[in-house]
Amino acid sequence: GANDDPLSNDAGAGSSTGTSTVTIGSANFAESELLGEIYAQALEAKQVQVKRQFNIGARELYLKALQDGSIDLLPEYNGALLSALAKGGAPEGVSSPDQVLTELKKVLPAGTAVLEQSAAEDKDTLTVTSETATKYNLKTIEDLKPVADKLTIGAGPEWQERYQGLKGLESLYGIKFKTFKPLDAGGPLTVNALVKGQIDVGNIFSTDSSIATNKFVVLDDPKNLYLAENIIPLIRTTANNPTVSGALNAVSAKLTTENLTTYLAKVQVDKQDTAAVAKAFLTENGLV
Amino acid sequence: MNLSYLFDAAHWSLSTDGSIPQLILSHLWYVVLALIIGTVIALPVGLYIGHTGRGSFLAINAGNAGRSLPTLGLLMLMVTLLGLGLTPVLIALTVLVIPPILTSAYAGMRTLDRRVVDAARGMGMRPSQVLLRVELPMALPVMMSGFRSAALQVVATATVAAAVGLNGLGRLLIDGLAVNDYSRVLAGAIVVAVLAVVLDLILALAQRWIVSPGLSGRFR
Amino acid sequence: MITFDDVVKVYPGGSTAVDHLSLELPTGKMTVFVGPSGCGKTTSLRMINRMIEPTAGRILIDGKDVAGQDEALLRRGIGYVIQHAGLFPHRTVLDNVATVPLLLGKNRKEARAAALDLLDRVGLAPEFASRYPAQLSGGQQQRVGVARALAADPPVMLMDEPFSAVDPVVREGLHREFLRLQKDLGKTIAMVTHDIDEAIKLGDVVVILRQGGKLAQVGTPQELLDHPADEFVAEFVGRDRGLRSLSFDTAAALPVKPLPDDLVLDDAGRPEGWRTADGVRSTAGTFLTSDSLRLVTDLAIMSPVGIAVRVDAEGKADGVVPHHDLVDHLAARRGQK
Amino acid sequence: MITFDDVVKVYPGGSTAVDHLSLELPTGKMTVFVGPSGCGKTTSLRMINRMIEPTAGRILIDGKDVAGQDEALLRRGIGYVIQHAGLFPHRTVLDNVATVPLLLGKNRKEARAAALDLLDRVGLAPEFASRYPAQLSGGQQQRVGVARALAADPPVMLMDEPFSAVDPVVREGLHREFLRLQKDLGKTIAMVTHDIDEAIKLGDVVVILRQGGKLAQVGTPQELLDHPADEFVAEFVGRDRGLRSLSFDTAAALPVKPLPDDLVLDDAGRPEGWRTADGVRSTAGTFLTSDSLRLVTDLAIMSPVGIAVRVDAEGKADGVVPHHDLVDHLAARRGQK
Amino acid sequence: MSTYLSNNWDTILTALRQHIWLALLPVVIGFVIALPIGYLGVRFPWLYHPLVNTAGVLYSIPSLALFVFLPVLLGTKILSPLNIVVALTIYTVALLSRTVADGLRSVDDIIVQSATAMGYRRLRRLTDVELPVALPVILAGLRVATVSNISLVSVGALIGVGGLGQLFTRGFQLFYLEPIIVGIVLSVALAGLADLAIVLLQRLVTPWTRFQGSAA
Ligand SMILES: Nc1ncnc2c1ncn2[C@@H]1O[C@H](COP(=O)(O)OP(=O)(O)OP(=O)(O)O)[C@@H](O)[C@H]1O
Ligand SMILES: Nc1ncnc2c1ncn2[C@@H]1O[C@H](COP(=O)(O)OP(=O)(O)OP(=O)(O)O)[C@@H](O)[C@H]1O
Ligand SMILES: [Mg+2]
Ligand SMILES: [Mg+2]
Repeated sequence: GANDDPLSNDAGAGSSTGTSTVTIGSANFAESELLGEIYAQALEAKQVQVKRQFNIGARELYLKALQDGSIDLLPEYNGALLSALAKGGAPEGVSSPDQVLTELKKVLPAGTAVLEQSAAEDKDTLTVTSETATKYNLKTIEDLKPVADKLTIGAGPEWQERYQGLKGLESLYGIKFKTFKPLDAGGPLTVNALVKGQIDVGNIFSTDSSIATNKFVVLDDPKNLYLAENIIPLIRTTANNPTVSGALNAVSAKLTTENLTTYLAKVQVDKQDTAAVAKAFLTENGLV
Repeated sequence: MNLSYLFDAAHWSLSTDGSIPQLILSHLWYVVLALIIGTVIALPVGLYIGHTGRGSFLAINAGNAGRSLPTLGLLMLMVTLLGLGLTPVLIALTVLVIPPILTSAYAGMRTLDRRVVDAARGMGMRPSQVLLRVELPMALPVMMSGFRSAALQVVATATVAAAVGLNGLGRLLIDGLAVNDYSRVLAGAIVVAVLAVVLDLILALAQRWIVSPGLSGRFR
Repeated sequence: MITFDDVVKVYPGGSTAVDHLSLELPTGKMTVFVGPSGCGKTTSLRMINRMIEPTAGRILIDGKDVAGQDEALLRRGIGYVIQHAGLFPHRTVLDNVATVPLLLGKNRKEARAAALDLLDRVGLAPEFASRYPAQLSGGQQQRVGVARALAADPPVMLMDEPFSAVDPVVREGLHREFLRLQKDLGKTIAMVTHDIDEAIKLGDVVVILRQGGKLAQVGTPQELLDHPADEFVAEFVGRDRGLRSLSFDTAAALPVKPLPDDLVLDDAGRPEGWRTADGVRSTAGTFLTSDSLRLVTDLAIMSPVGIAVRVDAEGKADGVVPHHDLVDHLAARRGQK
Repeated sequence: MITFDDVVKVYPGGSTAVDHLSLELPTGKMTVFVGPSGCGKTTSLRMINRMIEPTAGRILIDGKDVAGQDEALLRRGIGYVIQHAGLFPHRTVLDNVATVPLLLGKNRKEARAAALDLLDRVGLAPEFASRYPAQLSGGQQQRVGVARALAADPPVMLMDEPFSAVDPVVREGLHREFLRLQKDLGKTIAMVTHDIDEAIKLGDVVVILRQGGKLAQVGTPQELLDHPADEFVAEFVGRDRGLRSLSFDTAAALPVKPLPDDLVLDDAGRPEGWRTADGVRSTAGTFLTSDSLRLVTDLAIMSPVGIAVRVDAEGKADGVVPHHDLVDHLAARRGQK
Repeated sequence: MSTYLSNNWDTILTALRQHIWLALLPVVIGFVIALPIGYLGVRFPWLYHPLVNTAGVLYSIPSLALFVFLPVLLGTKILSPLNIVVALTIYTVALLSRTVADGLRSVDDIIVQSATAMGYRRLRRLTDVELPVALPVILAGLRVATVSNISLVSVGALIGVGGLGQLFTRGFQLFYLEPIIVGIVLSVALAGLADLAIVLLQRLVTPWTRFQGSAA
């Protein structure tokens, strides 16, 4: 499944209009790519032609790619997807996985669908180093309130605008940080900046192995600012068929937060090849 | 084309964090730093090679090799090695400006009329005087054109600083992209291009000022 | 005096540019090096101010070996005019000329005033001072080059084909000016040219080099023309040797006859022409006692009656020389030598 | 025949380069344009092949106005030798020469063979054929330029200072070769030079232009030397006019005396020198009947006894001319004119 | 490093192949477009400065911005490699049209004149004389354009189409040096090879330049 000739790629992307190739995309972070690879291998096991188009970028970019038919399928997070699609962000009071899924289905763009969501969840978190936690006695997001004006927070640039970012923190928790440093969405920049003390609070995903590696402290979210973030395949309806949905639903059924964290650590910490890790996951769960 | 971001007065207040003027200033800061560091490194080397004629093979090929280093890769490598901050960005940008400055300094020295240099020596100028009073002023036009193209490139490329959490006009591109705000991306692209043109204009004026009319043909 | 003492120059690569050259360039005189392309003229010249170091032998200026001296200081005391002038394109004419005085630490104002004076001496009006070299014609550039070399009033001047870049008419003018200047200044000059005519016209001493950097002959122009040492020199000084040698004798000793009746004069006594069967025909020119025998020969040939007319400083005719008398004079002159 | 019919060229900006020029350049002859820098020589030449269009007037080649003709076709029929040769640096010498034949649609093999032949004619060995221009000396490049212009065997040739880039010795050689070539080929040639000596040596007809593009005089070299139309021409053809005019008369009509006793001959009858009080001294050269009177004059002056020696084709002395006899001959020659 | 290489061989090769395509196709297209544009800048001298200035402005548009905007302007799909190709073609044209113009302008006027005087018509003179003589300058520009294109392609990785640039983002996300180093090395090597190829081509098609400056 190699896209050696980039110009033929355009034609390949037209797959959504009838041919049997499914182009799978991913966001530009390791977990998304791993999930994409798992989807890809699961489909290949069912003799579905697959084309990989990983590492596309932020959600805003890859959703566009999905809508214009550049890609057919993506691993998504139900909460984040909902806030991206719903006008004015996710409705208030919606936070459980099922509530989120219900709301999400209402706002999906025409021509796209979600399949069954998995139990595996990868949430946005506010995370601090253990030193910071000790120093300010931090356990939950609420504890940040008295000290936030002394702290710098780092997250993806999109946090400036999102409800599930700075806006929600201010309106729901009444927290306003001293400065915001635009970095990456739970990626290496944020982790690194946190380690080096260039930021005090970072937005890191809950499955990220760096939390364990660096002994970070994840702050609880008692007011449920962050939605459920169950992993869910988002697909163009033209690419969907029983074979495809069957294979993907089987994957979703086996995915849990725990096994995802474990396998992701193989990629992030042990630097194993993504394809190999995906293959191991599928084999061990009897999916291939 | 949606120009609303660019023309929104709120984005132009100097006191707001992340306003366009602030981003321009930080952008210029990176550009100027990179140009200064690059010049300090490349100019003496280029002048030396041009002056002595030794290592000209190196000069020509180092120029092209330097250009072939992908700035993005270098930046990511440096961040991975050194962590966040100004240093990795400056290294990546400096590597970008070195080749044009080096090759033009070399070419400027090589293409100047050797007979004039000969005359200067024959008049009893010492090597340093020959370099500073004769070769350098005569090589200036070529050197300036190299410097200007370095400046153009680094203005455009300094946008990558935003990709690793720094400021500069790249913020408009990266943030705009992240929040799906094309008007902001467009504003970024336009401001960068205008900045480049203005900078080039200033350098062109500077060139007119420091290059002798005897060389430029702009006689008073 | 500049002395070449058994000087050899072998370039890396093995070509011998100057081969055991021993020579003396007299003080206050102009010595011209001439010879075919590649015979080592430029190399010889440039060894004097150490732009090139000899492989063997010594060069002395007034008895002092140049090799022992600080290069830059040595050069500041030797004017150097380079082929195609080599002016600094980024400096005005004035600043070009003032270069060496400034190097020597003169104050700027003085140096410029002196430079302006020099421009005048080489025949450039003050308005040229603020121009750049690119705004001058080739001949004007050459003059600036000469002025620049003269600026520090160096006792010694080196000139490498200083007049080669200009057309013959302008060159003629530069020659005249240069001779006048040298008469005033009396510099010790070493000059290179590949034009034998120029060498003979300008040189007090002419050095002829042959291929391989060997000395072919050295002597006054007259000596070279009259007694070429060998075939090479004879060929090099050219076929017109006889006529050319007449250039060096003035008409002072030439006996004249009184004015004949058929020479028509105006009221002031100036010749108007010869009365012939066809009417009055031009004398085709006149000569002064300070003119050369060559001019007299030319006039005698051109004259409609074969007689050259001599005039005094006011232009009044004061004697005539029939062609036959001239031939007799030449024979007598030959006998004296 | 090339006819200039009241031709005017005013450049944009108002400078008049050619001012009402009417002229005829005879077929099969070489016409040389000469005059001070900027007098419109190049402009005149380039109007012939329409590189420049006249402001007014017509230029005709064999009665046909060039203005009506297709530019490219016209030019292919006119050889053009440009100053500094203007060779194509990216083509070999052979391909440079073959350019116009190929443009005219000749097949490559033929064109190359013809080019090789031409290289031979201008004195370049076949091994030069595969070199690039940068591998040639200045003089060799000039020859290639001439060969290239000749390649299509055009009846008309234009040459703009074709020999100016080379040193005097090489130029001399090129002149000789060119005269020999022209004798064979009999092209109609218009040539530009700023060197009056060259003009006089090479031209069948010489056109002297003055500043402002005005015709000063046109005529054979002899006519110009003997009867300059005005001061400007007289000054331009120079002071040596009398001597120079002797260049055009051969020694054929010069009466000789039998060999005197004091002329020493070798066994083959070739002159060895004059026996004088000091011993045997060189004759300083000999002349043939085909040599010029100028050479004879030169020899008479140089001779230790004032007598020039004539030899035949084998070099055997066959007569002598005392200087006085020569002077009488010149007087007689003057009377005939 | 070797385990990384053996584990990711396919990915690397795929990225490399895409990189070659994305970098070189614009060079070819850009060159073909730049030739007539550069020629116009010489044919009509008043066009030269506008041309040079426009090229300067085009060159100063950040590549990322161009990559993002082209889909909007062209109506191409967001992930279409066409965006990269068009963007790099724009840069190439900006760079080369100036070089072509400079190259043609550098042809000694005497050579052009003598060609004209020999009866060349304009087009044939351009193809037979001016272009070949200008080739050394033009090819020098082509070297620069090729090399900088090869380094620019990787920026496309920020929007998902970047050839070897994908190795950079990959390594960067994992804080993992190997892919970045492999990417840089391959990119530089590719540039070096392309550069060498053009140099060899230049030797082949401009044999005369070897003698210039040596004799006469
Ligand atoms: N730097 C050098 N290295 C090697 N050989 C040289 C060098 N400079 C000159 N030569 C050789 O030395 C010889 C003499 O050179 P020089 O420049 O003195 O000649 P020239 O008499 O001034 O000739 P021209 O009249 O052509 O200027 C020549 O054969 C030349 O090729
Ligand atoms: N393209 C032009 N535009 C304006 N004036 C020109 C142009 N070409 C030549 N002239 C002017 O026309 C006059 C004649 O020029 P031309 O080139 O014919 O002179 P020339 O006799 O060949 O001089 P030279 O001996 O210096 O080559 C000069 O005064 C020159 O300045
Ligand atoms: Mg020399
Ligand atoms: Mg001319």
